[in-house]
Amino acid sequence: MSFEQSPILILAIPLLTALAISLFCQRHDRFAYVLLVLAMAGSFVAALLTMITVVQSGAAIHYRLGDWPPPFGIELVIDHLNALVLTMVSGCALLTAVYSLRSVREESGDRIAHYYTLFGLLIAGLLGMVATGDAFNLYVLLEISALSSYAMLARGRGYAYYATFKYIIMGTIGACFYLLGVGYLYIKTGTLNMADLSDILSTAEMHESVSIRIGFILIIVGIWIKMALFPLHGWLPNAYTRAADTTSCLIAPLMTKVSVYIMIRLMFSVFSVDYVFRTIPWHEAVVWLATAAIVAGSISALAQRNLKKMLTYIIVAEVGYMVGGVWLANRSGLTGAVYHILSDALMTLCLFMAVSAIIFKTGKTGFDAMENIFRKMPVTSVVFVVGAFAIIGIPPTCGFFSKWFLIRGGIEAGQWGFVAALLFSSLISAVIFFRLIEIAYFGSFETHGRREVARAEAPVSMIIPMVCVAAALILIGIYTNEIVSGLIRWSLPAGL
Amino acid sequence: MNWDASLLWQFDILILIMVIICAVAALALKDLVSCAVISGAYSFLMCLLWTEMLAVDVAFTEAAVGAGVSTVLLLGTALHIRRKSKD
Amino acid sequence: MKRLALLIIIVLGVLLLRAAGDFPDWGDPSSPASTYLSPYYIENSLRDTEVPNFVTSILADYRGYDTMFETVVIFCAGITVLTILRHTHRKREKIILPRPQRQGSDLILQAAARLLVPPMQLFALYVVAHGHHSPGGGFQGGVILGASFILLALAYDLKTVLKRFKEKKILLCAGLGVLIYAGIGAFCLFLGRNFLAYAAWHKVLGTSEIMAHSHGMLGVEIGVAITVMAIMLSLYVDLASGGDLDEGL
Amino acid sequence: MLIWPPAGIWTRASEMNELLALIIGKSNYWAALILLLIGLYGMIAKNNLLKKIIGMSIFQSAIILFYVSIGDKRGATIPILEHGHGPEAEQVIQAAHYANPLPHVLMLTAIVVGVSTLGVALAIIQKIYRVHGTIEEDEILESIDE
Repeated sequence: MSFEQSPILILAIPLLTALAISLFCQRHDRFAYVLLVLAMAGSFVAALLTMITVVQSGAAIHYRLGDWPPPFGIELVIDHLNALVLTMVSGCALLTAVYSLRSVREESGDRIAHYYTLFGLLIAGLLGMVATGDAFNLYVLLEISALSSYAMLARGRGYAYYATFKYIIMGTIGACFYLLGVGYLYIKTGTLNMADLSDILSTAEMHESVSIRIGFILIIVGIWIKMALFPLHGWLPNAYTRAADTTSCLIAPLMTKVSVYIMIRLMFSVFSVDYVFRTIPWHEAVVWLATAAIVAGSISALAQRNLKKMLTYIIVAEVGYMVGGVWLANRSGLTGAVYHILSDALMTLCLFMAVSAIIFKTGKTGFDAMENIFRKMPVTSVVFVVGAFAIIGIPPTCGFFSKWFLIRGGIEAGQWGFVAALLFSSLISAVIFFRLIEIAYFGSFETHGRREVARAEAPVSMIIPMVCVAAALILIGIYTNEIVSGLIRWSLPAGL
Repeated sequence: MNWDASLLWQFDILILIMVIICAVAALALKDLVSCAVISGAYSFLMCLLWTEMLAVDVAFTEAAVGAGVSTVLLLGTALHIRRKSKD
Repeated sequence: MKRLALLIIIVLGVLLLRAAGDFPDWGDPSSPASTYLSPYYIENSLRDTEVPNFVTSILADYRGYDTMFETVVIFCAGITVLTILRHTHRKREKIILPRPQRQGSDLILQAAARLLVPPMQLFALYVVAHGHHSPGGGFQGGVILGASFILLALAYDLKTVLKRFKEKKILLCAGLGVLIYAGIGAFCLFLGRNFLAYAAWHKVLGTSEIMAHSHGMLGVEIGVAITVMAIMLSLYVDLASGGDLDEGL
Repeated sequence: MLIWPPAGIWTRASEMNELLALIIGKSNYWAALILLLIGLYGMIAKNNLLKKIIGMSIFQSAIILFYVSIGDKRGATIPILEHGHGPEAEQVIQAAHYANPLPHVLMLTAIVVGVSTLGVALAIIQKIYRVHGTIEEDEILESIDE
């Protein structure tokens, strides 16, 4: 098959495989697993091919669905920014799919095929959201990924149902705000295609229009709810903490990052730099909001005694990083934000995988699960340390570089509060993780005397993806220059 | 174009008012089964409104989905749980 | 919570009121929405696809990609409800759902249902098949088809329906419908055209490209109808029995 | 038909009573706005989870009403071509004769999404009732604290 069709294959492969699993694999769990991993691998390869094509040609790919010319039909548009996020999403999905072999059985009992179906649909939804060039299509795909994530989160421990219910309410409010905002754009412009919208919205008349402005606010607020930006983050920590292991490894790194991508896409591909930063002069207020998110997320993380809950609050803080970076309104800030989408997805994936493996093996969810982990699970703990270093921002890992870009952007924009919050949050992460590493290495006070601990390493199906992610964190850090100059630089909007 | 010739706007406003009354009632009543039934009536009035606004396909779908299946699903749940609501 | 809600609503209300003053009047034929994109569909639908119902042609062809995912949404909801309710974690559950009271079987209801169900199903098939020319199509037909089974389950009981339409078959139908849709789209790739470009089917069907669009849409609508029927029934069956599939309402 | 308003008020509206024209001319948008706010209030403020879900479906249908109102066109008919086949099929099609079909298509999708969300939410409510023994939010929170 030629490369021309690779954009659609990225999401058609997971979709068709998910359907095939639901039809044919009800009694063959192993087969379902193999099929899912193959599909994710296929999707990842298609995404890589698309990215290579985009980088080589230097122009965006426009794929017309049903051969209808836009704006009448729907098109997929893949440019440098998309290609990067698509590769990231499908790569994370592939690793999580490999990882799921052992833990999924305990989570979903006899309904593994359904679990994998939802897995495939979730990934198809996320990839579709990233690839689409149509504002309404985005809503439909948003709902697919939301619905499948409800199902996966509801299978969690404890009071997962109530947490999921809150997520449904918040998620629906967010999606409906988005839909309403798109309606406001449609009533004034008559089109839904993003490129077409951007053409029409660039006129001075539209810049002055009140309803377009309120449509913009609705869309952005809707997406903020979806990405759990402080103070709209209430649903996230409980839902993600109570989720089962594979589910949280899949959803926690991807959902918020894809929402951030969508925010960037809508801000710069539907509206324009001029509109967002000059016609509506609120970006400083949003940076302060992001600063508040970082501080609040970090402090809440410090207060937690549950490993996963601590990580979810770190996600809340990281969302603040990215939103702040985007709204700094300069090139370094946006570069940092886009780079952070990539690096943060990998670091949260790394940490969630490591923590889930530890919980899987020890059966504990609190900090006491970390006791003597260095002896019990040496590989997992090394992976955990790499992930922790990335979150703190220690040089060879990619976390350092994203923070560096963001801080440079903050200094250029004169947003000292944001810079201070970034440094503060790094400090807090350092406190949290060094304490955890200390517990992991030395054990807690009570167990200091006992030295002999049996090795109980996580299964191979978990080790392999974990090591891959940890390696990716370091490799991406080393090749930062290439990624920024080859991909991210081209994805920055003109006029910034 | 003449307003009252093309759209039955008086009829329209009447339905709009009834829709709003139904919406308030569906949220205000204490008996959950009544709430479910009223939300069915709400959907049906919406469907009338949409037919009148030339959206026949949407109205058809709403009549089947909103007034039909959704109401049955709501009823099915309401009958399975405590019927009285505190607010 | 109430105060917060009121605050949110007042803020949102003021914002939306501001915006609504800026809209073109309701029903204005010269509004952007009526003049920019929609005339193309109205004027070219018959020429491009041989389908006089514009809603069908946009739904299944121009924006067929949306509709495919819409079917996936329905499918996803069915699987979601199934995994949530049928998933056995009984040790966590304190309460056994109270059974709704059944006062025996009602002869009038059952006789009426017997009379109503066949015409309903026939009508549903008509709605699916005639969606190109009249209001209706896969969704509406599918929902009516599903509703006919729901009516049967309401008049008799859940077991009567599940005996005729086993849960496994329901799931099979649900997946099959989406697979028909996605398959019709994906097969266009093998015929050398873009995804969902029904025109590619003319080689297989032996018709003109325009008629291939029309036939492609019909195939797609059938797929949608099968999925929607199965999922509507499955939603009812799971929700009405609390996931136990024993009694129902 | 009705006594009020007097005939011809709409032609004179722009001069004499702009407010009335604003209210009637956009009555659907106002109604959609009111329903939207009612629904949102129900979703946030109601204590009973089922009420929240009813609020959610009101919220969604308000948005659908808004979109359908965009598609309405004065002096037009339903978006199905008359005489689509047969001898008159070659006529010139005028867009002004038919309502705008695009919002209808979008809203078909939105209705389906709405019922899907409703089904999932109801399933979760049933499970919450089984685990917590209630669907009142305050009682659930109490039982979690214990």
